[in-house]
Amino acid sequence: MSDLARLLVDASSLAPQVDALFWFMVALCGTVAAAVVWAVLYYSVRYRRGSNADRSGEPSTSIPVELAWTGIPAVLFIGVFIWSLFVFVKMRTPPANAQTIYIVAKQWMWKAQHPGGQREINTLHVPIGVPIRLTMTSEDVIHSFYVPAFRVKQDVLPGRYTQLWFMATKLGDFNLFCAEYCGLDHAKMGGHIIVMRPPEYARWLDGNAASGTLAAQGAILFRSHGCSGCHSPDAAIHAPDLNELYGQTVHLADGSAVIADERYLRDAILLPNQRTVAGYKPLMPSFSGQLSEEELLALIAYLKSTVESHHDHD
Amino acid sequence: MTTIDAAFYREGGLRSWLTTHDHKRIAILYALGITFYFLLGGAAATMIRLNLVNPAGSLLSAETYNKTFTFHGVVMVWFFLIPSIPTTLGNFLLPLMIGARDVAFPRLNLASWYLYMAGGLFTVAALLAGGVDTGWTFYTPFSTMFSNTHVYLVVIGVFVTGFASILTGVNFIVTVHTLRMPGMTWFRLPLFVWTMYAVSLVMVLATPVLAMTLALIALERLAHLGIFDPALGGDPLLFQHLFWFYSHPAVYIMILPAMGVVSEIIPCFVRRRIFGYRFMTYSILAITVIGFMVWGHHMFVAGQSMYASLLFSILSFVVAVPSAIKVFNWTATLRKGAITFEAPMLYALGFIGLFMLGGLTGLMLAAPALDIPLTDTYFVVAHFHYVMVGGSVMAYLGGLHYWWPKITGRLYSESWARAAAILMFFGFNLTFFPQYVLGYEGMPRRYHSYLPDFQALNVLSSAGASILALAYLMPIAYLLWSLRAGQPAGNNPWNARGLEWQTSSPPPEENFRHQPVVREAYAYDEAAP
Amino acid sequence: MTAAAQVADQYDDAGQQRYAATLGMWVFLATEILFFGVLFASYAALRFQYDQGFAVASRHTDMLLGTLETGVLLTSSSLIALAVRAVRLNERRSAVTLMAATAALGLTFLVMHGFEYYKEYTEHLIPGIDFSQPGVHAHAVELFFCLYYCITGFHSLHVAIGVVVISTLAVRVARGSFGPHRYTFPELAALYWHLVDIIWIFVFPLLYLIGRGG
Amino acid sequence: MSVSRYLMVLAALLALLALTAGLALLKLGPFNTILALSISCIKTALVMSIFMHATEGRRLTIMVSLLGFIWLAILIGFALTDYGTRASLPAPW
Ligand code: HEA
Ligand code: HEA
Ligand code: HEC
Ligand code: CUA
Ligand SMILES: [Cu+2]
Repeated sequence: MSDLARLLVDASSLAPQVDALFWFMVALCGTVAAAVVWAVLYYSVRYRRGSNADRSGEPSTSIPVELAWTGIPAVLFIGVFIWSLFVFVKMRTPPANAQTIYIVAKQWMWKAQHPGGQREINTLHVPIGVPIRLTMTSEDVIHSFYVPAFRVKQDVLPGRYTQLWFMATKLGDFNLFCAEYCGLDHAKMGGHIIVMRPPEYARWLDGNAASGTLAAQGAILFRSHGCSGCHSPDAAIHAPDLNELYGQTVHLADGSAVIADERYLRDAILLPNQRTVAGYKPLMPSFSGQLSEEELLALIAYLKSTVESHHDHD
Repeated sequence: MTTIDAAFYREGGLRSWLTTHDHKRIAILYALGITFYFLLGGAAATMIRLNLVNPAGSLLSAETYNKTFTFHGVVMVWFFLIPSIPTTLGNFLLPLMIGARDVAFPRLNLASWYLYMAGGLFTVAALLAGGVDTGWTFYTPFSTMFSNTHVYLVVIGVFVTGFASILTGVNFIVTVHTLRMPGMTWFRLPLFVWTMYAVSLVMVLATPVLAMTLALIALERLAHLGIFDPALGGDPLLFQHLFWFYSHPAVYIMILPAMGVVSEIIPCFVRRRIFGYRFMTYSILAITVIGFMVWGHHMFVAGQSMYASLLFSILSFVVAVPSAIKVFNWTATLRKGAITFEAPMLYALGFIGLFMLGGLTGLMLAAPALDIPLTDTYFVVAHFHYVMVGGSVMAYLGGLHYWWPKITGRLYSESWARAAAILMFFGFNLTFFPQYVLGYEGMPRRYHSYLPDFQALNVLSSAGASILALAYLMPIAYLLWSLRAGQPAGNNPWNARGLEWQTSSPPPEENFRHQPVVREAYAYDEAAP
Repeated sequence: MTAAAQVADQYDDAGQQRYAATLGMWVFLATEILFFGVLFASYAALRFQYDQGFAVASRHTDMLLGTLETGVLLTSSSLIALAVRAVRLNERRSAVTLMAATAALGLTFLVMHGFEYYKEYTEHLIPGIDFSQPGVHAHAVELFFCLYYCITGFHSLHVAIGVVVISTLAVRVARGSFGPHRYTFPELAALYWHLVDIIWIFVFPLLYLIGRGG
Repeated sequence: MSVSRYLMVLAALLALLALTAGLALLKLGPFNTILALSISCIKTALVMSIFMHATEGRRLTIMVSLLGFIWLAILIGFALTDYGTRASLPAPW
């Protein structure tokens, strides 16, 4: 079944590491299972009633034996856990130079927005050999972004950002599935990941250039929604300067400190006074309900674009 | 000889059955309910498998399909498997095995049955009239804000049945503590009693959480409270935490009794004491307690913090160790025995193999790095059918065959029984092994239609399911037949050691004519009258 | 009517039977704790995310009434304990009065809650029915009150049940159905009532007392 | 058990109640909650040991009476391991 083989390819930098662990587990569990089954069959034959096997001195328990088969599996399990721990942490921490693409899920489609403002639905074009970080949210229920060939999956939640990263290592067209049950057309909520060479990708981006980059769209919103009215040096209200805020450590009024990542920015805009920046009054109005998920992403892209050193190219 | 069962079960007629306080009759009432729900769930499974024969899923509409697997999951979990062993075999045998005249609260026992049936019929009605499309996990916000099906009714049904579980649990715990016969110390209890005790603890401590969580779902739909609703700043993951705090321990509600049954069957047909009795009891307790601390392994990709995931992961590995101990002990028990292979033994051996395979794949899922690609695919579906169907259901049927002579006083046709057991084993593997491969290939679960690439394996699986269906229907036939045509069983057809075999089959109202005495685990004599 | 205990035939003697009943009740109380546990867990999880908001919300509750309610329940708890003691010492009259008093206090508690609910209704604090709050914490406040009504509502339900049970109990004691050899049911009812009290001991500080400082 | 014993316990409970209410009015940051809850635990201990006679019966009764609380602690404790560490911390590796 060569079609199946197509689903099985390992097309991301993570895939081989996952597979290594997977096949190791298959081998380990396989041996153990085989051993147990063999023992069962062997005893069943040897000690069937009427066989003339020696049954003298049957022990009904033996502490050392019990301890042995308590300890050995325990040790093996811990070993496996530690191995999986390292792979897992790798899968969960995007490299610093990963470039961000935004995903908005809704019943029953995937909407993608590239930093350059290009939008696509149920397909995602990515360059090969470049670490890609997806920042994802949902407009309605929980969905799950699943690309078998990349061995990656992450639930996509409403009202929150989750992230996922991969680096494609093979050119081609790979299946995208929605893996969390989300209602009527859950089964149809699929798509394609199209991996291209960087030059082709660049050409594709130009081909689909949208009205200004995402950041540019954000800049417009930043004025139209009156953010600039407060967040500009000449504003009457004393509000923090948002330039180069992204990635900085923000000190909050309650003494704690947080990294200004996307989730933080999102909360700052939607639930401003859930936490207040040290040295400011909680004057910022909440914008929840006034901004669509996509507008939010644009704003955040804009705030990020004010950071020169950042890798997102606009 | 005039068989006593006639006298025992015929007397009184329907009315006396519906008002009985006798744990043995209540057990039989439960058995009827269980079988009924199993057939319903099975019918749903049949539709699922038929629909998945071709990639387009052209048998059912997407909507119907979603309602079908929800129906299947809800009915099979809450109305078949969770009550199956405890309420039938447990109710019948627990008092017998500890030499008691009945459970501690017979009236409560009957009340539980009525709650169970009420809740069940309510749910089935709801599921048939319109149905529910949330999956048995009721994830929010889909179940609260988006699904416009009869979520209320089902939630209420499960809620009511939850009380049946809780009351049964209370009943068993008190029974074991207060009604053990003279000399029946804790470490002389049959392992089946141990598992009944453990499972009661889980029911009592976990079920309230489910009940209340479902109540919150109903409230959230009714009054738009926002506890789980992100639109209000509520948290959908909170629901998942609460749900799995019940539902992982619930899977041990399903497997512990099965382990108990197997631990009774094997020594009987090996004619040899169970190996490592004490370690078996310790591992039961370990599973019971640690089983409450691993629920997060259902949420590795749900958006749970990475550190929490790691904690839950390692605990999931830890909870697997006691299961390992049990598998090894059962195997060791075979050594130096004088083994015969009657039907119950075949089921027990089948259980060991299938549970082990299911458990080992559970181990893979417990490693987050592997769970990320495998979760919500058919790999998981295969995992839990191996443990639940290959494990628990096999053991339930094994136990049913093992104690059938005791319960009914009749012997069934041994050859038919063996045939069914073997057929079931192969049908099962044919059904669910392909699903492991499907899952690894990346076929997500709860899919009404799928990519053509997956068809071959799905057809295999459906073919297996039809064999399985046949294998499940066979026992219904020959067991019923045995009631009219079966040979009288006598007190102890297997010459087993359990106390329940010391009294007549079926046992008299008061269980024992003379108060028996226990000398050590599984060794009894009748005290002089 | 005799106040002697009859023993159901699965038991050997009255002592065993009474112990079984008491044990059963204790196990049931454990489940009760976990019923409420879901609400407490939700509270913990959400307060973890909206500490400020919850503080603000808590100030909308009526601390004075809350404190009085707690006092009322604590007192009733001690009274029912005394009542059981009276039954065991065969002081029927005082037992009846004590139980009546307990039930009365239970009712008082419910009435006070009624007032609270009404007050909150006038302040538009009831999610799902009439909730509208100004200010940046509106969402957190709404969540808080969702929990507030689930918890206090579910608790009041328990109090109401308790009142009914204890009143019937009082009647039966007056009729003389209980005495020094037959006090299991009163004892169980008391256990239940104490648990309802204990739950409230935790509800009170968590719902009424946060963010009162300064 | 004597009436006066019960009444003393009641007095103690009411005193503790007053204490809780009083402490709540001070600004102690997290300690407001911590203190309030520890006082609640003391009250509970009193009610359970004196009014409910939990500590007089067999050891089993004590164990069972604690069961619910322990399992509630498991529920809340493990759930909070998630909430406590959820902020997107960079992995230490
Ligand atoms: C009877 C029910 C039952 C049982 C007993 C188990 C047992 C186990 N389960 Fe399973 N599980 C389910 C029912 C069950 N499960 C269900 C219903 C679901 C899906 C719910 C849903 O989403 O719909 C699920 C899902 C599920 C998941 C989540 C998958 C996902 O959705 O992403 C995980 C992850 O960790 C898991 C793990 C385990 C583990 C570690 C065990 C362990 O207890 C297994 C222990 C046993 C063994 C390990 C085998 C014997 C051991 C040996 C022979 C030792 C030798 C081995 C070596 C030395 C390697 N299960
Ligand atoms: C105890 C639990 C239990 C049991 C016994 C079974 C038994 C079976 N299950 Fe099920 N299953 C679950 C619990 C169980 N399942 C759960 C919890 C889910 C998850 C649901 C969800 O995702 O929400 C699930 C999901 C599930 C799926 C995945 C659906 C999806 O994700 O899209 C599939 C697919 O093959 C399946 C198949 C089967 C089959 C073939 C059987 C077979 O073993 C059944 C064989 C039995 C029969 C075929 C009955 C024989 C009788 C007749 C056929 C006559 C019927 C007619 C009359 C009424 C008289 N099950
Ligand atoms: C009425 C004035 C006002 C408006 C309009 C306003 N803000 Fe603010 N904003 C503030 C104040 C004051 C603070 C600091 C106090 C706080 O954190 O709540 C702040 C804080 C922030 C922060 C956190 C800053 C930091 O240093 O961590 C972000 C991000 C932010 N605002 C973004 C926005 C965006 C985007 C908009 C428009 C959609 C906007 N604000 C509109 C007043 C305003
Ligand atoms: Cu979206 Cu499933
Ligand atoms: Cu689990």
